[in-house]
Amino acid sequence: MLALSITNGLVIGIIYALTALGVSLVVGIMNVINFAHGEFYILAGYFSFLFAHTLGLDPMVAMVLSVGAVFVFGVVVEYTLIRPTYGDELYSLILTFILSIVLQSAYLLIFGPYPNKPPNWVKGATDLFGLFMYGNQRLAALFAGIAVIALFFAMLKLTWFGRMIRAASQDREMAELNGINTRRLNMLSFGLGCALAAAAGVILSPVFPVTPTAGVPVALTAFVCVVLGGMGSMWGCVVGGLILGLVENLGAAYVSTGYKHVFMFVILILVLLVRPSGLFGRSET
Amino acid sequence: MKTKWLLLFVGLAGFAVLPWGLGVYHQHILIVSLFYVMMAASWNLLAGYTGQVSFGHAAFAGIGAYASGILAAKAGINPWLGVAAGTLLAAIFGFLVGVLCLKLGGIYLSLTTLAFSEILHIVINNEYEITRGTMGLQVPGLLSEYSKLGYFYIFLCAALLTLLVVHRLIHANMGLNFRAVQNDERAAASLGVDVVRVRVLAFTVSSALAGMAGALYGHYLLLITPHIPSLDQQFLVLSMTVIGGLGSFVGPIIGAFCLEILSEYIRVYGEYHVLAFGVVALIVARFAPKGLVGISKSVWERRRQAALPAVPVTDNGKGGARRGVT
Amino acid sequence: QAADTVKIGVVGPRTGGAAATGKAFEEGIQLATTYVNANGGVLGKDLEVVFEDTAGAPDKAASGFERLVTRDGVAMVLGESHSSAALAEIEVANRLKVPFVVVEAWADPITAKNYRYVFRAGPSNSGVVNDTIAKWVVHEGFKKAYIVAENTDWGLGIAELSKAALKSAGVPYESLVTERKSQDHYTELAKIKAFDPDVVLAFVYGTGLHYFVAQAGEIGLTPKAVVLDGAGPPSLWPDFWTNVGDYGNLECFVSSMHEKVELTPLATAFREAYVEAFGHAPTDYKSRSIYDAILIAADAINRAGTTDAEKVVDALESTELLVTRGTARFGTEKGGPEYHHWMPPMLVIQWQDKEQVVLYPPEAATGKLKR
Amino acid sequence: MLKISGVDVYRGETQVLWDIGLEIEAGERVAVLGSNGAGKSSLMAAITGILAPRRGAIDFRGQSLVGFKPYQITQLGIALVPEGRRVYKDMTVRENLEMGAFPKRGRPMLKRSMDRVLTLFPKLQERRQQHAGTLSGGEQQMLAIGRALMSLPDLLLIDELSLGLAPRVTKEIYAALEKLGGETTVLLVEQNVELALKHSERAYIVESGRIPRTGASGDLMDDPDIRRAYLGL
Amino acid sequence: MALLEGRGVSKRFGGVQALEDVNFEVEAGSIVGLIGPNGAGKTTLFNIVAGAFPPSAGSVHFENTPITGMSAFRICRQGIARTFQVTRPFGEMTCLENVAVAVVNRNQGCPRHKWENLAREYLDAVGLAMLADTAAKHLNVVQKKRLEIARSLATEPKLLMLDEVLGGLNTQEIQEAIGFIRQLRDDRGLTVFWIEHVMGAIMQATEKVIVLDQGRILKEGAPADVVADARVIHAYLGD
Ligand SMILES: Nc1ncnc2c1ncn2[C@@H]1O[C@H](COP(=O)(O)OP(=O)(O)OP(=O)(O)O)[C@@H](O)[C@H]1O
Ligand SMILES: Nc1ncnc2c1ncn2[C@@H]1O[C@H](COP(=O)(O)OP(=O)(O)OP(=O)(O)O)[C@@H](O)[C@H]1O
Ligand SMILES: [Mg+2]
Ligand SMILES: [Mg+2]
Repeated sequence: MLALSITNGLVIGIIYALTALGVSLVVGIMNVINFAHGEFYILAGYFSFLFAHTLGLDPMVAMVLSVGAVFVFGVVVEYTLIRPTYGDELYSLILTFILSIVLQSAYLLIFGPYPNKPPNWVKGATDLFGLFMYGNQRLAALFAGIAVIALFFAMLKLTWFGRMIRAASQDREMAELNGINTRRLNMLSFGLGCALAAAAGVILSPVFPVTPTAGVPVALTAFVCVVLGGMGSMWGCVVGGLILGLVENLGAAYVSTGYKHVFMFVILILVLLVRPSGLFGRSET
Repeated sequence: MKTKWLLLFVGLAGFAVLPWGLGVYHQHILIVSLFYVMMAASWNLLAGYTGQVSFGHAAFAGIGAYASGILAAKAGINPWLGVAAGTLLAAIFGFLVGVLCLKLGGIYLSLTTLAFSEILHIVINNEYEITRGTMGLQVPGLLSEYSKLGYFYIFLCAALLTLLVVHRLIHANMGLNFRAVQNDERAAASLGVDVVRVRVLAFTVSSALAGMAGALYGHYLLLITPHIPSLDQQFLVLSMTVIGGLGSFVGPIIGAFCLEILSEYIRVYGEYHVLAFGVVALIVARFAPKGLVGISKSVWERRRQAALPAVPVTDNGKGGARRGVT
Repeated sequence: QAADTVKIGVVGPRTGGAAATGKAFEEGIQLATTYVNANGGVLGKDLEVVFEDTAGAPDKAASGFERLVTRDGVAMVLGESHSSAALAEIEVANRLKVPFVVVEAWADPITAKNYRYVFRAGPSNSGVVNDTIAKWVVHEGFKKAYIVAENTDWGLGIAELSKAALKSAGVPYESLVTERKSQDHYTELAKIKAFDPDVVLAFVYGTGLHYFVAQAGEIGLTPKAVVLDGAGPPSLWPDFWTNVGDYGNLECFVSSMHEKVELTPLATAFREAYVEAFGHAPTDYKSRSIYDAILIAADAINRAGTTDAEKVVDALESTELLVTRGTARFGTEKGGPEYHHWMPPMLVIQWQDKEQVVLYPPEAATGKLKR
Repeated sequence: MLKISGVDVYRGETQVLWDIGLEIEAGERVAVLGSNGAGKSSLMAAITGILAPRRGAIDFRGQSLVGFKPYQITQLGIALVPEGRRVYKDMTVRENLEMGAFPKRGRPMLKRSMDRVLTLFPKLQERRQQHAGTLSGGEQQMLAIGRALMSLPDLLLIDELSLGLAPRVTKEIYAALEKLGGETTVLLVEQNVELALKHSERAYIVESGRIPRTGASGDLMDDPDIRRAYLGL
Repeated sequence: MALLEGRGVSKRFGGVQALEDVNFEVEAGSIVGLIGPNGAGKTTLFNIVAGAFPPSAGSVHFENTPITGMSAFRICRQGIARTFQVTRPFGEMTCLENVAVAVVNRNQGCPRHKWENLAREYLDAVGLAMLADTAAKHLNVVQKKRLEIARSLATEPKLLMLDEVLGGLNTQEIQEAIGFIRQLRDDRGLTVFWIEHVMGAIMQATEKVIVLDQGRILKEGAPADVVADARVIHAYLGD
């Protein structure tokens, strides 16, 4: 049981991290907390469901398309809603909070209350180390998650776009002086943030089918990861994600299944008490 | 000045006799509206006047409701005492949460309050023996026998009390401190403003008011459920304040009545009504961040601007900045 | 007033987590009104049903119920599928003195409170557990049982009843509570597997059940052990199979409806009308439950000859009506949950290669338990 | 090369520059002097498009810059070494320099200009892989200048070159600038009037947002008023 | 006897050693100048005295009682007021309200009409009376600096710390300002601790000048001696 809890903790943790990265990215560059992050995750789930089932596309194609679609949607949202809020983090928080409710009720109207589940990529389960059976789809999700995260970090480190993002997140005005169109960059990185949520969505929706309101806990966990890891610290939120995954599962295994989801909040509050800037956050004066 | 007070008084009197002419159904709407007035006004005290967006306001209402309800239902305490206790407990929790994260400010407060309300939810669901979980806790009423009119006047008084407290706070010297802190903490501190105290105070008071509102509401519905401290409620309160006018005294009042009545009328469209709500809130928040009040103000302003010539603000003859005609 | 229709109210969730039920209700309402009005209507007038969404939230339910009475002036109210909402509504019904026939809310207190105006034409937790589930467990001779309950009033309540029943039946068991919102049950399932039961009584409503069944399959708890869906409908929802895949095979569930087993001719009529109207076989049996309730209500008002609450209640108490699920007859001895309660027969059904096979009660059985 | 006339600049609602006029010929080295808050940085901000002038004209090689965004102006060949260095603290020295070469005009030449800068400031050569945040003030200033040079600018603006630098370091950097020779035109903002006049051909004096005086650096150096107002002698 | 005294004050920001073992004294009733090149640590020193952040090492004493690491508002209530180099007005509030914040925190629970009058007096003193009801964000830089002085006076301090209040004034305005500050000292018995780059003013107004350079005290003494000092000329004035 311990082995399974830990394995499962890591798998869930990676997914948490993947979702949180999007939030962290947007906070870092635009100092905007996207409250509707979870709804973008859900949207991707719905898209890949639609593309795969309704349009009958190949699951992989459907997933790529969905991420693309959500990216575009994110860009539009940034352009119409977020742009006027720059510099006023609470204003953007309020706007995105309302947006999340709007999206939820829109989903309910369009897709109904039932969960929608895109097709599995793989069937069945594998016996891990002769200790326990583990769902193949989950293992697949784990690898996909790691892949996307690795890709993201590589992009940050190696490409011009990555450097642009890092530069802008440290000093917008200077970046502008170095010839970066920060408005466009904002738009793109907000889109990218949503795309990361979408990636998490398409990867996970075969395991956890999406429902209109399922985005709330997703976003919540992402926020906790970000605060835990330190606002804007990419590595921080990966570590944060893994910690949450483990804490949750071990807690459920050995303390209480009913209070499973309280553990992460407890951790959060403890961290805020001892190290407000988060595990990897730089505390600014 | 005189006329203003007169108008206020007449308006109040008119409102106070209004329910006599209405059926129970419309009385119900009025009572619920008054509940939201309390919620929105107290949330506005926080978000509008000290710039702290709390997502836990509904949760504090929940604390008040459950504390009072449990005392009444399980320990047979008189509901009125229960309400007092609920208010107090909400204040205490508000104080604790405040102290925990107000030093962090901004986003951290929002997220921590969000976490807080989630925890509360899970606890309510799990401590089913005490809270009756989603089934809801049956609680006694405030009146010996049920009367909508009675409740209307209770809520009216409570709402007036809430508004009075808020008004005192923002117009007394403390109001200056609130706005100073919202404008620039460091400068405020350098002028002798105890920033943390000011914030914690605002947070505690507003939580207490929410607690009172929640407790009364529970004893009106005779049933306390996790819906009182839910994010949906939080959303309602937030949109009411935003649509009415964040940071203005009358804004939340207007917002609360408009949206509650509106929601009663579009309820027939079932699922659509939350959506409609959200869209309205979104549009207002995006295009008129100061809400209905802001809109009317700016219209009024423009009239005045047109009337008298803009006065140039002179500065020791250097022909410096002109007052920005915004 | 000279209204040309007789109004009846129906309360149920049309939004929120269990909006599916509301949909089923609306289907049932449509069929029932057609049927009633085709057979002479009510008091010579047409029957009109007003639906009020409760979103499964007790406070919404209470005010919605009140709205039906104060705004729409309905003669009586039927429906509800959330015990929490129903418990709020019966208080209002009692206060406003309006006859209220609960349909799919199972909590015992609803009728155990012995309110004069409150009836139940549908299962109750104790009914389902004692008459059906517990008996079935014994009947199949299971050695060890595990009880999983979602942390809601219904889940925790019915779990308690099951523990009591299993104890008295001498079947060893363990139990755990699961977070209702949680989609991931691996850790819980690991605990269960460690106990190695041969039957799992899952009191998890909605898609929570789908996740549970699917993941139970993944970690290899099933098919060694059998999972019983203690609620029923989720196993019949259209997306059951997309969500659980092959792991749905051999899953058991309680239900009051079966595509083959039809206890009365009216049931057949209902199915035909349903297929006629919606182009596919009935999915959620709750459409048929509300159908029955409306027939019962119409019959009561007609026998009372008026919409006056007192007379209607008396009429309801003397109900003796053949509906789709058998003959409706309300208990009248005060004291327990049987008061004003008609418990329609429930079946235990198992999915065998996507075929519904009735396992229990023996007289209705169409096959044997597969494992 | 650069021609500014009748420019008014505001920061938010407050005006910080009044009716500024200024001209620079290619290859020139011009200083801007003035007390704190006089408006020097604001002038830089106006040229680089960070602050859009509300009135007046700014022409660069006969092309008007009004309405251009900073990133566009950089593409045209104006680079700013901002007040307080503003290096990217969490990026390595190399990455900082690469960012400097981001504008299209710089990118193709990246390798070449990288070598040029590293030979100009040997200190940076040693610190290539170090995070800029850990550099000393002087090294950061060098990095900032190097980063600006990476975009191969025709006009280099330097704000507060000696800000918080030890005199010795200041000397090194000025020496390096001399090495640049005539190929880059330089507009230099200095707190240290002495230095500024020494290292420039002409100078403008900014006083509470206006330009009351301008002239050849030599003359200004000898001007009694200037000596009193700025050197306190 | 020294009103304000710092012993071995040091401050590090990450890599930057902003202040290193600074010892200084500000005598009651005197005007003391603090000069030095940009980044020398002047403002940092002010921030530490005013309690914006604690020093990394060392201690600060006011009227012989330690105030090291006290929170800003307490220090203010002890009688130390400061202005900010880059002005920080409460933009959304009127000038009157800006000053009123200081007034009501000095005289707790003082009624509206009373603090309004007090606030007006202070605005009048700095010549902003006619802008009393203008939102502070509409002021220009010079006016903002005056508003800051009015605000800090309204806290009724014993020690007034000015950070480059002359920035942006022309020569004649500078003379007025110097007169004004002198008066504060003579009439109200204020002690003034004053950061300024305008040497002329420092020369005229102060009895003592402290020169900071790269976080250390380079020289301390009468203005005349200081500007004559070779190192000062080299590090700050330029040779
Ligand atoms: N970000 C800002 N917002 C508002 N006003 C500012 C800002 N930065 C500077 N100012 C004000 O604008 C005026 C001009 O500032 P600027 O920085 O251009 O002067 P400067 O000559 O560069 O001063 P320094 O020598 O300190 O760099 C100053 O009085 C300053 O107070
Ligand atoms: N909050 C801070 N975080 C990091 N470094 C800081 C901070 N404040 C000041 N510094 C650094 O400390 C040193 C001293 O800064 P300070 O503002 O005290 O200089 P100053 O003497 O006031 O200069 P100026 O004459 O320009 O005002 C500078 O190198 C500055 O970069
Ligand atoms: Mg400058
Ligand atoms: Mg300074």
